[in-house]
Amino acid sequence: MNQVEETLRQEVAKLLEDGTIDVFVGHEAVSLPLRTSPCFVRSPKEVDRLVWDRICTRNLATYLPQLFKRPVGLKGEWTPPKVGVVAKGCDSRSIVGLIKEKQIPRDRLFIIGVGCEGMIDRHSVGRVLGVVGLADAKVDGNSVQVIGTDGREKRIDIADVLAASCRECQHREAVLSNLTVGEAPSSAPEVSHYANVAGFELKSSQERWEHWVEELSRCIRCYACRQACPNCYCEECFAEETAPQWLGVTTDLSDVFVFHLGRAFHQAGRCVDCGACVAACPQGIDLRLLNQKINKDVEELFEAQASLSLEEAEALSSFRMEDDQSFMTEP
Amino acid sequence: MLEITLDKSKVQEFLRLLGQNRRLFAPVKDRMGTTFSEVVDPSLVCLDGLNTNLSPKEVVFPQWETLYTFEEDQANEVKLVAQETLLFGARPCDARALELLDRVFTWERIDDPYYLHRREKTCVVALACNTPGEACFCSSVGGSPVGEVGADVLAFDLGEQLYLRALTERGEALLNEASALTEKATEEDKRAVQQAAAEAEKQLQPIPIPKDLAALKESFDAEIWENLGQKCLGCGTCAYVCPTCHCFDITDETKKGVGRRVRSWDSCAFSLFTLHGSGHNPRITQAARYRQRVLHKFLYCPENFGEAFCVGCGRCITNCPAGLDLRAVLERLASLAKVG
Amino acid sequence: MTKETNEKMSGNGWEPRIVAFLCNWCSYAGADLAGVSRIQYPPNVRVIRVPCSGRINPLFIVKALQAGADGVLVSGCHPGDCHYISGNLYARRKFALLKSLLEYVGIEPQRVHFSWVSAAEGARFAEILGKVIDSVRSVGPANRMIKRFKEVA
Amino acid sequence: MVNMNQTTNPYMPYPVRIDRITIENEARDLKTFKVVFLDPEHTKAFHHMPGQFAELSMFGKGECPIGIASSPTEEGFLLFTVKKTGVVTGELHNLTEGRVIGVRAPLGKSYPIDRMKGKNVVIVGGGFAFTTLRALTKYMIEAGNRADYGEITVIYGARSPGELLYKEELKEWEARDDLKTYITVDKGDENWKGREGFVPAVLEEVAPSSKDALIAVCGPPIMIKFTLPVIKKLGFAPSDTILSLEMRMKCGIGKCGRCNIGSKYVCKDGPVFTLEELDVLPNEY
Repeated sequence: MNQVEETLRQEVAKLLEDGTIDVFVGHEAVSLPLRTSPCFVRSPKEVDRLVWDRICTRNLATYLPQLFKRPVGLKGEWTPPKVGVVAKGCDSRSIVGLIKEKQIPRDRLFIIGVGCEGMIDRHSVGRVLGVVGLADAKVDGNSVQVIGTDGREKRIDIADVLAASCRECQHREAVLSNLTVGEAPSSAPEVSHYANVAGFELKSSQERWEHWVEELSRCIRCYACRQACPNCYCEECFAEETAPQWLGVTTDLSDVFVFHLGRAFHQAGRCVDCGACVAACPQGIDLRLLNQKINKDVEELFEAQASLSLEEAEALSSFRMEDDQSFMTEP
Repeated sequence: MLEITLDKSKVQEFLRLLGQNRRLFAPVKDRMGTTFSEVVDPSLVCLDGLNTNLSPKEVVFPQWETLYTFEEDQANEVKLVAQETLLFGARPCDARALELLDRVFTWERIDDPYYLHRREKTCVVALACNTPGEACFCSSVGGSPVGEVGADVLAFDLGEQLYLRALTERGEALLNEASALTEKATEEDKRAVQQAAAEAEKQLQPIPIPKDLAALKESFDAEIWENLGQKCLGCGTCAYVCPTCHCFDITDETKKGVGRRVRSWDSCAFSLFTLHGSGHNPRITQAARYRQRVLHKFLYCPENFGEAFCVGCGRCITNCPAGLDLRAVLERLASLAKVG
Repeated sequence: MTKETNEKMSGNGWEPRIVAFLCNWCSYAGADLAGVSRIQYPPNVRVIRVPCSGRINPLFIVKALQAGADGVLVSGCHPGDCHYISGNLYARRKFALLKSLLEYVGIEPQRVHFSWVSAAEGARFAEILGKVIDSVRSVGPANRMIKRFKEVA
Repeated sequence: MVNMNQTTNPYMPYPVRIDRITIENEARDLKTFKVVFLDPEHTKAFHHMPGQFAELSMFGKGECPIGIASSPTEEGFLLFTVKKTGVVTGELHNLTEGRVIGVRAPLGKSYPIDRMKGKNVVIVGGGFAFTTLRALTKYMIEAGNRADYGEITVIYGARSPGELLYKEELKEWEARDDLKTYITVDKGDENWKGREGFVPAVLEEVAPSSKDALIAVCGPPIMIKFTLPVIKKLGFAPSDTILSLEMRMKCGIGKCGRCNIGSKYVCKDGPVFTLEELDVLPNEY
């Protein structure tokens, strides 16, 4: 057990014991290697379920709004629970966004911030293994020892299988927390910010179109990207509205385009590049390439990044008189 | 029945020959490992992977299809003409899944013409597994890594060559078409196959499966659904990668009075799946929706079809973005049954 | 090239179809003024009146393109003139991002236009519309992202 | 010869023409559509029983499951009473007489007509869910069928007088001496001279005998909830208590997996169930 994990468990036990929180949302190990599942700890006895390692890729903010919804069918008085959560930089930014959008109440949240050196992307590990499955794996310092279903062992440098969003991450510590655990992460981003987008912008219109045709042809409309995204909490998504019906429900390429453009645009100025959509996609579609384009534009045009503080207005809920309008026809 | 061997160096030629007058679906390399794809160039076929990322159910039950078209008030039937199709290299779990799907689409003598017209033209060559994949549990749910159900031909990878055994007349006819490329299987080959089969079955660790239907019924109000529902994100990944999930939606698409009625995969995990026009939703919580998926497979289907609708391919486990493991759920249900 | 595109491209028959979202208070009135002042402007445009440029859901634009529009024009009040004070200024941010995103996924930038036209600028409306049509014409009939019903001829 | 009960493609609807539209209530969100098959062969071949339903098809909008309100004894047409709720029913309400729509029917199981023979029958309906109960009543009181059944009691209620379906027909029924008809409204208006009170209360007051009797109930969930205890008190066995359920449906033929309650599919095993059958199903409807 690493130091952070140990401290985290101790702190959570204390918080549950003294009634600061009713439930703690963290990560727990599952049977498959290099995977975790969200975990809801309600008693100090359960804190040993909590894990902290380079595999806690999930953005836990996604799981918070449901806890503050009145249980279905419950009659009479109801007080929302006091909720604790462990937050990496990205989780904390999503939490800030959700608080600002009034999906979760700040005063019922206890955030334990943890510095993050970047998380392992299971798809990248899969790509190293090729057509072979992952039978077992063990994180060991800065590398991970994997065994394929063919029985072969391999040592992989974690730096080579980091989630793409982690490589570019500029906010490795929680931007909002009640308590921090562990040391501040040392490393700076290893890939320059928006490198992927900048490269893609250089392609021709035809090439870009063809890229997205190929990429979005993979989509199976399972909505894992949407469901895993902390920002996608709409009761009814535009993709499923029937009056008006914005788009068809099939994998007709045109509809898939409208879905992903619509979803990306709903994230405009709100996306914190946590990579949850990419991690969730069973088809390995690089949705970041879409979201990061908007993020890049937001930063360049409006000098803003999403959800860095509770006070600042988000890019699309504010304006300046002198905002750029060079994109307009005869401005 | 016919038993033959095919030198691995001739697999491409074999597929090219058989693919001349058929559509050929086989696993190809993909960024997610392997995936089934319609193959024009057999050199792309990759038989080294275990379970493909998506199941081959799409070959007979596509993600979406047009039921019929319409112009104003007039409906026009779509001609159902399927081409002969060869599904090559499906694992035994996937082949077995097709047999389960057959039952739904012919249930109570109501035949689904869209499914059947493809299925009837599909010849399945299953490829037995020598080693289990990362989340495989076929033998625990009535299947086998070397199972024959649903397949027309069962193949074994014997290293230098493929051994192929016809299981149906259609399978035998298929193999006969390529007889110029194959050899009759020797006694030695057959012994090797037996050994491989025994070896493969031995490698699979059995997991507890709740089989007591009365006890499963009791689990309806158990606490575990609440806990699982809290983790479940409510996406359709598990259903869409599942080889036996078959729920679908029917929707209309139209432009200026001309359009089509289509059916497309749907998932019981979606919150709108059972939403009534009145606003009432019988499965209002994610817990209820997750329970529906598990109990549909392990309780309702056994009641209706005599068998669980799970072939143990593990795709829902490896693909679940919430990290939910069906095996763990089944284990807990089985232990509940014991206690109960 | 699809059959539809072929037909559109053949000869001089093709005329771009433009969907214009015009705000009620300025640009729609501007278009109206162009009409009553007998200022000629091309007939390629289908006008949809909206209360404010801030009302325009970016999906409207995406949907117009999906439905087969060759070009889209969005027009609202000049900055400072919004009937709702700042609807157009919020909209401007959205449009800047949307135009860039559409271009990024391979929709030709010549198809999507944003402009400011006041109620008094009938001539300007006609002039902008002319420019928009020329711009759309330069990239030909739209063929990306359009929903087609294959089974329906 | 077209066999309507075993079509080659169960997803293809039959074209029908809307012959007459009756507005049932003041809010104008309940309309009864009388439809006739375009093809006389279809009219001849069509056979249904009370309790079965149809998928009504509006091309471009979709399909919706609607109970057949006409009795098989009413030949040459079908009746559907539809409340305007969503996209499809909204479109249907916009249509005028003469327009053509699609119908897939008959779907599902009917009321247990055979078991009702020789028995007394109690019919309890609420609101606009009275449609298939109307079909059942109409069927039983038909001259050729009436002798097959014992006493028939109909209890039907709605929120207000204006919300009662089939007002003219109810008057005829009340005038008949071979049928006991009790019409009630939650709250009357100045012109209402009839009964006031909720359906369960009226049922308790009328107290039809459960001896040699079956009871068929259809209504909004809240009415069902308060009616079932009364039915129990009156001594009706769960196997003699018949309910008709609603569920979101798509295919209507047991394929699409949407309308199941446990292992039963409302579209093909229902929509009519006995309470005995429902008692062993999960409470998920």
